[in-house]
Amino acid sequence: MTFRQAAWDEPLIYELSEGRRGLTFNGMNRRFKEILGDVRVPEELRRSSEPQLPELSEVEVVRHFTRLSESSYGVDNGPVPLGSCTMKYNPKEALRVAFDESLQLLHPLIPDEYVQGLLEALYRLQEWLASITGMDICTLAPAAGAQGEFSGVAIIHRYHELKGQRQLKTEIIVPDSAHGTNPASAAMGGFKVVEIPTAEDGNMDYEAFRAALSERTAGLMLTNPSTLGLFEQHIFDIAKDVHSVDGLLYYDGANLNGILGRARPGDMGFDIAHLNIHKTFSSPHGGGGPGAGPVCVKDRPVKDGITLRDLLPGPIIVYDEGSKLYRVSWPGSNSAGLIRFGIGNVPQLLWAFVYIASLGPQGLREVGEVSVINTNYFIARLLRETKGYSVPYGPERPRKHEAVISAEPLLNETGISAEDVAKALLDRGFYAPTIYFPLIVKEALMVELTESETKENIDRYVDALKEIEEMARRDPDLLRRAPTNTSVGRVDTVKANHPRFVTPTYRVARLRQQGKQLILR
Amino acid sequence: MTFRQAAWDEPLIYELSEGRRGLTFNGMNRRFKEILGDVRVPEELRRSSEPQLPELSEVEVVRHFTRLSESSYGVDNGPVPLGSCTMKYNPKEALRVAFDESLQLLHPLIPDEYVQGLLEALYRLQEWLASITGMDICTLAPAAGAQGEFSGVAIIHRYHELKGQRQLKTEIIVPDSAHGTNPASAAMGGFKVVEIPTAEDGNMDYEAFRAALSERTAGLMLTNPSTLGLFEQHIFDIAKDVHSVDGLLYYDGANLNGILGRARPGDMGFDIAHLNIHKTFSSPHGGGGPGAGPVCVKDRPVKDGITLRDLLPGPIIVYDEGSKLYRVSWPGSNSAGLIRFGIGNVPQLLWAFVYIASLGPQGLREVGEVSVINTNYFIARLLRETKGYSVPYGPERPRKHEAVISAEPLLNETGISAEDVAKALLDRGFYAPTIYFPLIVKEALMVELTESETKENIDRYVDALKEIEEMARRDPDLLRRAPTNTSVGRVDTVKANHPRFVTPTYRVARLRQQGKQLILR
Amino acid sequence: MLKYIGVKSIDELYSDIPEELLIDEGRWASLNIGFGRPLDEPEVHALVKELLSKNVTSKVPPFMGGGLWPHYVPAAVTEIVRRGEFLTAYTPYQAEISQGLLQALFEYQSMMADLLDMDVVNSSMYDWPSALGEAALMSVRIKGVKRVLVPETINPFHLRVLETYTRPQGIAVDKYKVDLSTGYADLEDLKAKAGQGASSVYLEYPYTFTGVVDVNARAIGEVAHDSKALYIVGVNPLALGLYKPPGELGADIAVGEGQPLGLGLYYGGSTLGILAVGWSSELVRQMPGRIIGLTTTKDGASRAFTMILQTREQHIRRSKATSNITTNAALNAIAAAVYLALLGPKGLKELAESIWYRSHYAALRLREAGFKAPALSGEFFEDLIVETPVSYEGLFRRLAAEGLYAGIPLAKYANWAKDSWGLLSFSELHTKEHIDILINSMKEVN
Amino acid sequence: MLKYIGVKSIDELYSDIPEELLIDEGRWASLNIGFGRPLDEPEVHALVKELLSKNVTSKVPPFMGGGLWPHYVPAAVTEIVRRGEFLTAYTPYQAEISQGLLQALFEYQSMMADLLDMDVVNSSMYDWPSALGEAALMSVRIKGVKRVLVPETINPFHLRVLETYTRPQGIAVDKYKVDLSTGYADLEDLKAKAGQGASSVYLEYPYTFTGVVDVNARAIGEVAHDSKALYIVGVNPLALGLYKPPGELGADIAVGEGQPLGLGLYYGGSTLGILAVGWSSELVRQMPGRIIGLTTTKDGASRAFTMILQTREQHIRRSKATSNITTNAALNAIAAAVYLALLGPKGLKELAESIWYRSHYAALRLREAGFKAPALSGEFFEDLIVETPVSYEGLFRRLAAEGLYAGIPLAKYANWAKDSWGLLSFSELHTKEHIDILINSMKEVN
Ligand SMILES: Cc1ncc(COP(=O)(O)O)c(C=O)c1O
Ligand SMILES: Cc1ncc(COP(=O)(O)O)c(C=O)c1O
Repeated sequence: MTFRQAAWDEPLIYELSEGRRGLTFNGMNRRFKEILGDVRVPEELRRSSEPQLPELSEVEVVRHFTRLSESSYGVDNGPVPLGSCTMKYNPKEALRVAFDESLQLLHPLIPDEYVQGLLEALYRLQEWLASITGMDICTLAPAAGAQGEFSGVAIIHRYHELKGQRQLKTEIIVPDSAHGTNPASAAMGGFKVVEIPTAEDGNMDYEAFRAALSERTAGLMLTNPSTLGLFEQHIFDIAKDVHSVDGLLYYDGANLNGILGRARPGDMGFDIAHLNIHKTFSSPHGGGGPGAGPVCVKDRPVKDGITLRDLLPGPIIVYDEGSKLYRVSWPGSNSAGLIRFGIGNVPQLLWAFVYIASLGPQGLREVGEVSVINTNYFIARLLRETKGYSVPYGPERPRKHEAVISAEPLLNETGISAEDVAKALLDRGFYAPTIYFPLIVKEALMVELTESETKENIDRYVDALKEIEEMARRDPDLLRRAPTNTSVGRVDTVKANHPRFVTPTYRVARLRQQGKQLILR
Repeated sequence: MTFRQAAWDEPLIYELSEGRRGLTFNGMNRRFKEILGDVRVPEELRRSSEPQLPELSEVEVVRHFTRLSESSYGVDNGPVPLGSCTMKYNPKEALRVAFDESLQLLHPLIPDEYVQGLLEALYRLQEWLASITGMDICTLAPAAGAQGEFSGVAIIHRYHELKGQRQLKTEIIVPDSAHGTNPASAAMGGFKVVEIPTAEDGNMDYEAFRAALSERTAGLMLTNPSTLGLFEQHIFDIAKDVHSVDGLLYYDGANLNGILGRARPGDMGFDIAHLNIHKTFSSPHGGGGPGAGPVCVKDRPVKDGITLRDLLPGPIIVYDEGSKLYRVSWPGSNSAGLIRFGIGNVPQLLWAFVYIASLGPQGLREVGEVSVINTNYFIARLLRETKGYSVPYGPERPRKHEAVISAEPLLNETGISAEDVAKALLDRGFYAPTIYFPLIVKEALMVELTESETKENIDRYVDALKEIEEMARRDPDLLRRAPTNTSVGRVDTVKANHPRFVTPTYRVARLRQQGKQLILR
Repeated sequence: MLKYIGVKSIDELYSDIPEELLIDEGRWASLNIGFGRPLDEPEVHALVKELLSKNVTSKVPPFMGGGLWPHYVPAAVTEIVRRGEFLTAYTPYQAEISQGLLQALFEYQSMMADLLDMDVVNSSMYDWPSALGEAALMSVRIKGVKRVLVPETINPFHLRVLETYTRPQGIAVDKYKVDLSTGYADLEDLKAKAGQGASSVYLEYPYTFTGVVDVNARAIGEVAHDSKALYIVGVNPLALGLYKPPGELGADIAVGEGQPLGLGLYYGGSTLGILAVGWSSELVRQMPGRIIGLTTTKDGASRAFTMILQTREQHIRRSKATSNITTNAALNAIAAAVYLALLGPKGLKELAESIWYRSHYAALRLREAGFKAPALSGEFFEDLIVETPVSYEGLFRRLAAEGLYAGIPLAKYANWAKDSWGLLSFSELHTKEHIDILINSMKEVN
Repeated sequence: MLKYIGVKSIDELYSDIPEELLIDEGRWASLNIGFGRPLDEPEVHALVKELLSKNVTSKVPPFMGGGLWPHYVPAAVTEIVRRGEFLTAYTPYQAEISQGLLQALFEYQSMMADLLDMDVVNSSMYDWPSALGEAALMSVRIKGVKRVLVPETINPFHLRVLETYTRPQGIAVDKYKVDLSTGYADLEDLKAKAGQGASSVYLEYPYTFTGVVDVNARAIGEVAHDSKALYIVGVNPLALGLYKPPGELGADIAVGEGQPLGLGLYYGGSTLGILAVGWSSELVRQMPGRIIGLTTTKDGASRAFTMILQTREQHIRRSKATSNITTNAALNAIAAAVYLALLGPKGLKELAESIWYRSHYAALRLREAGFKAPALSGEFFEDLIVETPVSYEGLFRRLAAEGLYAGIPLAKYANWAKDSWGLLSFSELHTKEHIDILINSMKEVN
């Protein structure tokens, strides 16, 4: 497929500003003005000058953002096989429901009896997610995976606090293949992070793990399948071990797509798990959010009749048989706290509701299966037909939803790096894989095709990788000049981060123009 | 502005077909199948083979049309200054209302009392349009301007029929500057078309008109302002003359934008007028429709108590004081007939309702004014700063909403034609003007900026025309290779229409491939 | 800008308009236009929401069809046609910058051709009745006989529109008989009438106001052809998931209504006129409407699309054009293209079956409830006539008051229909419960 | 494909999973997941419509605010964020193919900076409370004192979230007093507490649970700075159309809720966390969240955008990162950008006035009706406390039953609030009639 992205050379919206108006509220104020006169604000509180916002008419605003959008690329444009992200198709019917206008004026403190429809949908979703994960109860509150992780870490913290052992429990174990959010979340919870290396077979190095495990271990965070797309085979032993020192097991659900309908974290010994609605359950990534990251727990005892569900830092929805009403139950004093004002990212949650309702259990299982077949088909073709790419860590093991391939052979032979490969893929109308992650794989290209891609697209994708490999041998300089079919060529990130140039807002550029020295040390 | 349109090299949807499904109805049939068994259709009626439609999943369908859309250009992308089309901005709030989901299941034969909200909105619109045009009563039924014209011609026919003079009244007069739909509509009504030339000053040649006028004259169709953007100055005389032979005056409202709030066809002596909702009243053109073309009449007597309103070939909405209900009144036996099943193109009509409600009379008048200022500013700059373009017909007269410029001087000097200029404009991110129309202007470039374009955009547009003129002198061949920034270069229209190649459907291509000789003689 | 133009005030730009015509600001503002002042967007939004909430929409989808039908509108269709690049585009006069739009319309033409089993489809007419009107005019242009034949049970609205299109040119619209016990055309009557000369014979397929699918569909075409008339078949495209397409029936011209293909009802305001012909130079040359064709770029390097055969159209041929149509229903054609692509042949069949199941289930239950259903014994698909012991209009009105839109009281619109006949329509939107509710209520109210 | 992979059945691809873990098809299908079978799109659509219709939405927009407010959602905002190129994109890791997305986010940051009068804005946090939590952690990282000060009348939900964020690290959240007759902060109390050491002093501006705009806003910042603490100001951005922005108040960090900027309420599910700092290397280096920066292409030929300062983030710095956040609220940030661009400075001011007028008109009418309004005498903007002779929760429930959502019964959520206090919120969605209906009903029910 040839491809050329639109390039409008669109000015900054400030540069388009022409003293016009897109939205007015004048007429609406008339009658009030007649009664109250002019607006009166005490001098010491009055804004001294208008904010320097651009001034445009609606047509100019719409054109500006329409043009910008054509220089963006999403799943609606073509394959986005980013590993660790589960960029599956976002069905349009779910979009229609998620942003239903009737929800625009629903305030989160409206009494339960007036939002029964929404609560019923979310209650069902909450229960479905528990069934899917094999956990007992979920809160839908966290706004994303990372906030789910932090909620989980807060639960771990609270667990040990309630048991009077917080002082002792200072460490959280994380494998080195983990996503950056895991250690970062553990650190936000005030824990020391103990990293465990990955063994040659792709599992966490079990011996190293055993050695690291101690009475200081507050918990373990594990992604399973891992970011390598591999199922952690020692999971039962690991669970037993962590529990033996009264640690809790946290499941990072970002990779649930790979085992959907086949295995469940709740059956593996995990105590806490988050899900990424915007990965597994098809809500769109929106260029970086919003998503939703429900957190589920096994309802195991903590102490004195307190169980893990009491620690959830977000509301849960309960069905009250007596009143026949769905009710929001807010976290109590034993909880790890509260993670948001409101029940969760409702549009994204409704999206998941529609997705699960549409697919049913059968469809969800098929999702997992097709994503696994796609990955393994991709690897099989790639390994059979190329020499520049390898699959480190247990190359003989079947992958689940994703695979990490290494472009190291290619780099060694031709000098073409994973980044070059990525840019060359852009030129061919594909979004690039995640690169240089996980950190343990050199020249990593992390590919997750998801169930949404057709065999034809996978074939085209492998063909593109083959063609790039050949070009790397024939004319590597051409590749280094890629991409040329995107809106712009390679972007200067060094300049972007240079202390004297770094420009995070137009205001900063303006101030510099006015002669102000703005240097970032 | 530099500009490069997206080019996805998108296959035909048939070529993407991979045996998949985007929408299923299987689950829904289960329970019925249990009761009724398999579907039974008599052999002689059963479709013998499945239609050869493509088979794709939803994601592939969405991607396909998303990509195609990026190789299309509308007002949301940038200026579309096509003359005779009034490509103004299409406000998004009107879009939201027009396609309100609550209207999706409203059947046109639902009794009036259950659609009072919609009828009230349409009733108001109907009355507003009468006020705006100075006519007495409108039907919203016609689906576009041309159907409005045909409705008008049918009224003219019926008028003379009712008066027993249809045999005599065989001719309709149309100026040569008229849009092609006018003579075509007159012909569809069974009339002979008499064309009147345009005088040097841009008015219809009054003497020629007088000479053509006779007792055979059934009516006259006039666009005012004309397609030259000029107001017809003899309008009072013309009206008197046509009425003197018992002809009816038809107003083509496509150019109403130019006199909005300043003058009304009803005050000029017109008996019948259509409006283009998708021009003056901001409903989008949708790549060619749907639009809406309400037809209004002066309620003048025909005979025996019958007045022109009785001749309208579409329903009108009336407010019944007794029942306090809005009611649909269908055309009776004196009418010119009926033009559609239903009340009109409802989404487009609601669009106009929102537009007029938003602007109020003041805003509508401003619309007209700004569009006239924009046109005259454009001409002033163009004539002052270029030599390759002229403004034929009364060049000193102020234009209204549009202007027809001629690239004849440029052609004579450099060999660069109006078409070349148009293609070069595309390369600069503008949609091209209407070219080679009206037919009476050589190398016509018909420009209508509308009130939606900013001064900045007009300046950029003139700059582009200047630059093209300069390039025509410097390097005409470069211009002949334009456009190069659009998805594809110049399209071969000769081949497209070649008897052995002409391919109106994929099926025809398929049949040719199978060896079938399909030649168009 | 005024200064640059060289005028002192905007009034100068209107100086060529006769004084008596000019309306001053005050007078203009006093006219009944909008709400007397500009409204802010939130005001308009609230106003319209309030207004639309006055419509009484039923929880049970209406059982009303008869030529425009309630059907499901897939979300993907809505999202695509809302994209500004399609929605706000003009007719693609500049092919190079409008390839996506042109290709989408070409794909509409192509998919519709395959569905209809016809070779050439235009890129849309306004709606079914106007497409029929144009087809009739076309047949007269080709055959020269100022007479067309239509079935007695033709949709009465379509008939009126057809007459409006033909009458000014003095073309007679005559009816051939339909057997009102089966709903099938009376071939003998047709033969006799066609023998007297006609430019075309028209069949509705299925008949929108009886629901019947005529088993004589092929035979009618043969009669037409035997009489040197063209055969025009008008279709509900959804029926073609199960029933023989116009091409198989021998149609020269096919017309129909694309509204069921994902457009929604909008009180009859969202339509798509289908018009297709077989591969005949005469038919193609005489076709009305815009046609998109496949070609290449001039350099031959890539495939491209453009408008073709424009010499038939008004902007070139003026009074000699094959029609006056220009603005048509292009965006609705794209919607239909997206819809057909989503369904594919399998989905279309399933949907047709979905409809068939519901109408036949309803017939069964109606009979069990003591009604005559279908009142016409012929094959039926989406609509069916039920015969009740009472005047249908009364029954209909009582049910409507309960929030059930129980079809169309036929006698109100069609002179051949009994007072006791109602036309009920069923689609994939109706669940078994909906149908049961309808029939139970009919029983009670009856 | 299985054959190509070289496995006999799909089960082989799961062969590395312990036998005991594997769930068979039958068992899986029997779990409580969805409705037990796949539903066709029309089925799901009907089901959800039915479900949502069970929500009781009032004809009168709710008078409920307190940190999330009902506001008008402009149609243009909705249309832009629905475009697939934005909606279905991932984080723009590949800058070259995501320039439009990057530029839109850069423009969000820029417009927000101008609105706040701050220099650096990240491209979004989840919501106000989590932005506050992160700002507090940030202040502790910079200042090292494990204590932050917040006003007594802080939004109780925000407070709980803040505590959730700070508690695991052993950071104390202490309150400084607020004078409950005026609603203004008690500066003496603040001075005393700040003197004991704190990493930051926080102000809500306006206070979301009293509606008061604190006249001491600048002074509080001075106290903070005198005590070597950072000054964090949390804002309702709409107030900044009239009131001094955080930059003018001397804030080091600004946080806030972007939800009023065209996002709608969605039961509290559509939020946008604002986080901004002044130009200080320390502050910028310690900021959480993603930042888009302006740069050029490598060849210097054209302007370009890319993510910057990524070494702060978890994917590079892991446990040393300034936050764990990655997915944020980017699409909502784009919505806010479109919203701000539509309004511009004039629209923003008009809107703020629109809100001011309504709350002040309501106060007037409430007083006329015999209520104490505002119960706190300080400057107020969008929300205000009304004091009634009865328990507010009872009154609220009675009005809710009539379809009027009359604010928030404060005592239910805030321990400093009287039982008779209700927090009413007014916006451009409320007409004079709406407000009159509310007050009349309050009078009657009272
Ligand atoms: C393995 C893993 N864990 C956690 C996350 C963080 O989730 P979120 O982006 O929803 O905060 C991601 C997201 O990319 C991930 O891939
Ligand atoms: C002057 C004039 N008359 C009539 C028409 C026909 O209107 P419609 O395209 O709505 O059928 C047009 C449209 O371009 C026009 O410009």
